[in-house]
Amino acid sequence: MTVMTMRDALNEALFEEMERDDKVIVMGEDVSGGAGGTSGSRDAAGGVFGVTKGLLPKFGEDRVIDTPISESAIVGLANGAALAGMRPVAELMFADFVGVAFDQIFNQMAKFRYMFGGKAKTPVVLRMAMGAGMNAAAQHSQTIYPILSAIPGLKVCVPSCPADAKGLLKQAIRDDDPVIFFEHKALYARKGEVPEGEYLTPFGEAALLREGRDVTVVALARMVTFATKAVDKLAEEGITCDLIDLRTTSPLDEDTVLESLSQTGRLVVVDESNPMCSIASEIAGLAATRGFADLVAPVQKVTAPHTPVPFARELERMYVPSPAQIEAAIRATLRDG
Amino acid sequence: MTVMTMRDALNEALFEEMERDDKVIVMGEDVSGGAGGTSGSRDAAGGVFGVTKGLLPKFGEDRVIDTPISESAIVGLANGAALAGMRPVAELMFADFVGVAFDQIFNQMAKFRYMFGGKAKTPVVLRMAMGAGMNAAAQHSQTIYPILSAIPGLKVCVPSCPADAKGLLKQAIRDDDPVIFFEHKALYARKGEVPEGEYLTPFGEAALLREGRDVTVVALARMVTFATKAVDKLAEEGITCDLIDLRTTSPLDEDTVLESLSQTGRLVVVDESNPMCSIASEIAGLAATRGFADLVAPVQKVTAPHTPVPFARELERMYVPSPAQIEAAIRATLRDG
Amino acid sequence: MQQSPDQIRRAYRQMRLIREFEERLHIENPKGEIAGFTHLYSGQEAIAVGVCETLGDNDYIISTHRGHGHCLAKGCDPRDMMHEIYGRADGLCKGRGGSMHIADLTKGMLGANGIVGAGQPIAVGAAVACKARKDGSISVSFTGDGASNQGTVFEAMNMAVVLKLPKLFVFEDNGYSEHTGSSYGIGGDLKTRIEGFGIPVWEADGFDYFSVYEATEKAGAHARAGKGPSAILATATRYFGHFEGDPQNYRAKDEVQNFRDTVDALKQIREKVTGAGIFTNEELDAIDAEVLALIDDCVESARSGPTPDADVLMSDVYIDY
Amino acid sequence: MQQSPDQIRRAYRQMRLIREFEERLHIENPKGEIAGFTHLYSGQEAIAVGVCETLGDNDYIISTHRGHGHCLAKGCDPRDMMHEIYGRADGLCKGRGGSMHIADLTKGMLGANGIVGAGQPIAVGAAVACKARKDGSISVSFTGDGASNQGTVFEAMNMAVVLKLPKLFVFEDNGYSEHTGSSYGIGGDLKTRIEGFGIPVWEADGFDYFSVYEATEKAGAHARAGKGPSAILATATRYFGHFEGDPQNYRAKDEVQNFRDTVDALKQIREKVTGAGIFTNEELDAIDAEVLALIDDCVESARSGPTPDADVLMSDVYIDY
Ligand SMILES: Cc1ncc(C[n+]2csc(CCOP(=O)(O)OP(=O)(O)O)c2C)c(N)n1
Ligand SMILES: Cc1ncc(C[n+]2csc(CCOP(=O)(O)OP(=O)(O)O)c2C)c(N)n1
Ligand SMILES: [Mg+2]
Ligand SMILES: [Mg+2]
Repeated sequence: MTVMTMRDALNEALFEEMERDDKVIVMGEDVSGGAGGTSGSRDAAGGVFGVTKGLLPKFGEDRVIDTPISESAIVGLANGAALAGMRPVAELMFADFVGVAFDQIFNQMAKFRYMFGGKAKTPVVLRMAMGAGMNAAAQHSQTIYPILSAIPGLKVCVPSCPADAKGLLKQAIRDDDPVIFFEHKALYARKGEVPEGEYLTPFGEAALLREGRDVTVVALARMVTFATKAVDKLAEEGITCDLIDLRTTSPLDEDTVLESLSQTGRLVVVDESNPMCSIASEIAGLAATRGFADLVAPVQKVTAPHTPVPFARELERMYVPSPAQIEAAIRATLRDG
Repeated sequence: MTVMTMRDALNEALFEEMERDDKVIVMGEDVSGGAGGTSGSRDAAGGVFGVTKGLLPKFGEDRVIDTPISESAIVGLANGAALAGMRPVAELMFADFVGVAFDQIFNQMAKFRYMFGGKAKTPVVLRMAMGAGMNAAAQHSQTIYPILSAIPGLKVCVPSCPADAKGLLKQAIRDDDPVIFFEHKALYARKGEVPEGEYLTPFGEAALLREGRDVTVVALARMVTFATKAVDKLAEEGITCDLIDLRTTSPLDEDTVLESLSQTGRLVVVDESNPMCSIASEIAGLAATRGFADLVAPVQKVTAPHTPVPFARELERMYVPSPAQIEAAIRATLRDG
Repeated sequence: MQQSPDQIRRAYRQMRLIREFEERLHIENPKGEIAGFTHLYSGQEAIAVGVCETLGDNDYIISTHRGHGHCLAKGCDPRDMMHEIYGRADGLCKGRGGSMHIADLTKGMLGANGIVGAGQPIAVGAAVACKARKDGSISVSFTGDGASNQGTVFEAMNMAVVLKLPKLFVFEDNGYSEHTGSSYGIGGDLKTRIEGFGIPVWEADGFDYFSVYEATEKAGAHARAGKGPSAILATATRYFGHFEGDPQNYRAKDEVQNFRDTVDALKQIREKVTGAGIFTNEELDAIDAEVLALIDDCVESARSGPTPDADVLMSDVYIDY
Repeated sequence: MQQSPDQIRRAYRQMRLIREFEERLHIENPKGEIAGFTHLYSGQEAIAVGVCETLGDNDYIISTHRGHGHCLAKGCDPRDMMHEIYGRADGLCKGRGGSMHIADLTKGMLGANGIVGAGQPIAVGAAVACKARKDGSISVSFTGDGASNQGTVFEAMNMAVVLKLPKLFVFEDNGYSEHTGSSYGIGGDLKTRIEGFGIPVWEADGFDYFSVYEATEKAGAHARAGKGPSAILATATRYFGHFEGDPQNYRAKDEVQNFRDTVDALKQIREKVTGAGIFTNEELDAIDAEVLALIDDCVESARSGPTPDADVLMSDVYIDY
């Protein structure tokens, strides 16, 4: 085990996979940076979050492709290269920019295989940074995995720690289906233990981070770190929870959630996205359908409000679900039922 | 009361509102049609589904604007015109084309008012045809109201009958917030009674189409017609259901659903969209949270499968939830609990 | 006409194949057995064939909603296509795609596409693969006059220039974008707009196979030589409505008949090759008869093909989930 | 320099206001009180002011992620802006928008915008309203060199031509798109690309207020006269990083200093107007001092402004829900 940041873990995953397979190529705005600049440096950025740093010097301009600001063409480029046998890892920078490339995600990469009679393969990975925490306001802070998870044909990763970030990204690159890979901006600097050497994190397998008797707490991405705080705090009082990190939202590991629910009978779902048609809705709905027999109290959804992400520090802090809100929701589910 | 098709009801709503308020303008591809053609006709299309037919001869080219195939610019056009005091009704033709204009919906019209401190007004109506039923396959048949309903700042209409289509469209045009207006393709030719003269259908008020004791059935758009069949059939056997037509998914009339649930204790939700993060998920989640105390049996979600919409008649028929599936779900919820 | 008789025979047959495929669909469509939207290519055959006859197996094409002509020209099997259009389980896409989504990856045919302007960036991506393979292959996109106004098409052109890719953009101006004349929607003009991106344009008569072929050879050579993308701009017409069922009340009554009577692509190539003594009318008639019989066969077998079942509905969403 | 002394004084003061606003933010930013991304406009003042000085109250502008200069030039209140940047409840957008989303509809300022290329179609929409009002007003969008490659920008240009709208496109080439030189991402060249859409382009020296003003007057007159859209292409540089905190290791060490020493917009206008005897250095110094005091004031008051509460979080998502 080595301790490293999520940023470095992602960077390592890219290095390893590009080294392993020369069909793996990387593309996006400023994934290297410095093209056409006056300093002569061609690794001036390495992605605006530094995740692709050092790839260009090692793998060259044909495999690390800086692009103009044309997100539809960037994702289209990845889609076409994938259809033609490459394994592109495209970067969309901020997840909010899905807006300008949505057709290539929604109507193209997700559907080729099905529409084309099972003969196409579209092994694209589309990386993007999501989430509040940088006061980047309404157009640079959204967590839109619910929208992407709703689309058949896509797989969706939402890692919460460096080890999963690396294992899931390597799996995503080797996966033959298109994968949307969300990196939470507030987690890039998060440090954690990462196993040495080769490993993959399988899709559709949630992680059970804490075991308990009283409540099932389901969380994802940054909310895992907040839920952990709440769960650990309550453990000091003797209230123990199963804490489940979904890791991927599509496929969604319903079985792990249901199994835990069958032990606890109580469910809290923590989701940084807006409440409507969210992963929180999906998991709450799961409890009302397949989990109903086990449920003894109302499910508690802890989400952002039905508002855009605001700018000011105080506002963003109120917008994002907090450890205190999660703690309150766990207590609430214990009071009822 | 006059009996007319949903297409004509929509057309009438547009006529009345354009006559009432000269700030109302219409725009989109072939909303009139014939520009640059050789026949000289300038009302050659009236929208590909005929909904805007006759508007150009009556209101002229400045108010009925044919556009090139540039959906981002069409929606942007509507957004900017709205910010500058007009009341644009833009047509996106097929709802699937949201893909190419998503940013203008998701990051722009939905967020202006909030981001700009409450000072902007964006009274845009964005009309689009949705749904399976024409064998138009994966890129021309989707029901994407869950994705749009998830976005704070948007209102979303999903009428199931001509009267609501007219009342909701008129309300949408007068509404000062941006409204996404879904017209189900398979309902355009559906006939129904439409009240004479001026009326508006308020947002956020579901319609209770059937009253019953046993089960609450919630449906929207075309699924209302299918659910009605199932409910009426079961009524012959003495199984009676509350049948709720949501009419708008944002705002969502949770109270009507919960009130009915408090009487029946059983819930079936019928949604033509894919299952993940759907309106079906949202309503099932509602039952697990606010409705839990009343729920006596597992909620039944009846949705399309997690697949793109297929082309062949047999496949599309299997894809779309059927009256038989709804009937089976109602029976299932009665068996359990 | 420096092409060999074999080449010309093949081209003539391909054009005839597209023509008969489409004219037959126009006849079959109203009978109600064919579901969904059908957009026919009749009238534009010389473009698809003139372009694709210059291409090899390693080259890619990507098509539009009006895809039959491009598919056939790139070598898709007409029987498999017909089965697909009839929604059969043994169709080229198992009945899941239909007319608007025919693809055959094994032929370098990256799909018809129901979203106007979606194919162009995808084809640019295929050009990235061509460049990486260093085998002189190119990637070709077809774009209608209407589609030429879509932002993605501009982005694709720009991207191909910036990355200096072996990419050929074929623009087909058939006079209409749905119910609107092509002149209405195009700011500036097509050629200048393309050249503004730094892409050289070769113009061609879209009714004349030889004109398209020769322009494509030049434009293709440019792209294959590593000089960056190039473009073809070809003008023709579509003989039928935008989709089957379109009443076409935006067109003058005799417009199509005039084209058929004067510049029709099949008529032109026949007159040219018989005039030059390369083939006799009888030889070409024989090809016509063979093609007609083939189309009869395709329709016959498609009408009674197997219908897809629930397994077809549920599979191939993912390779592994 | 046929402008009146009053006009010139106003323009000089506006440019100085932008410069000091931005230079001060550059100093304040590292102190940690300002949240989020801040993109500074220093170096490009002559463009925003040269354009906006030709505009009236009925005209609209829409800006970019780098919006402070455009906002100030169109008349947004610097104190309200500063409060917004500091995230105050009494900021221009109640602290919800921040630097990247400053808007003032009452001033015809339709917003800075965090999505590159989103503003251009919106500004085209405002031009539809201008045309409907028949008051000779126009709508102006600002577009960076990097943004000029976004599909939406091409669509907006095309749409404005097709609908013959009173729309002015201002392109600002400041040499960089984030960490990439502007030449890298632009296929063909900016001017030819714009002209390809049938839009006439007036070029201007983006460091020279008078050059920008004069070009804009001509381009604006074209658009106001109902002749359809027009464009300005102005070249300048940005003095600071793409965002505050950018180490700028893609730029040569002395690049910015050279610009500051030679063609700086404030230096140029000062030399021109003092050289022509319109104002003395002392008169301009007085303006500078007044502006500096104002900025001091803005920062002072913003630092202690009221913080927004839960009501600000939850309101204005809808007018009525
Ligand atoms: C994004 C998108 N917008 C609109 C449509 C509807 N549509 C289908 S074909 C077409 C016209 C295309 O015109 P053109 O590119 O000239 O091709 P042609 O039909 O003439 O072959 C339109 C508007 C679509 N399918 N996709
Ligand atoms: C759709 C979208 N893509 C990418 C970005 C990230 N981004 C913000 S500014 C910028 C560069 C813009 O360059 P330019 O248009 O030249 O403006 P400048 O920053 O030089 O003022 C990029 C890539 C974004 N905000 N939106
Ligand atoms: Mg056309
Ligand atoms: Mg720039």
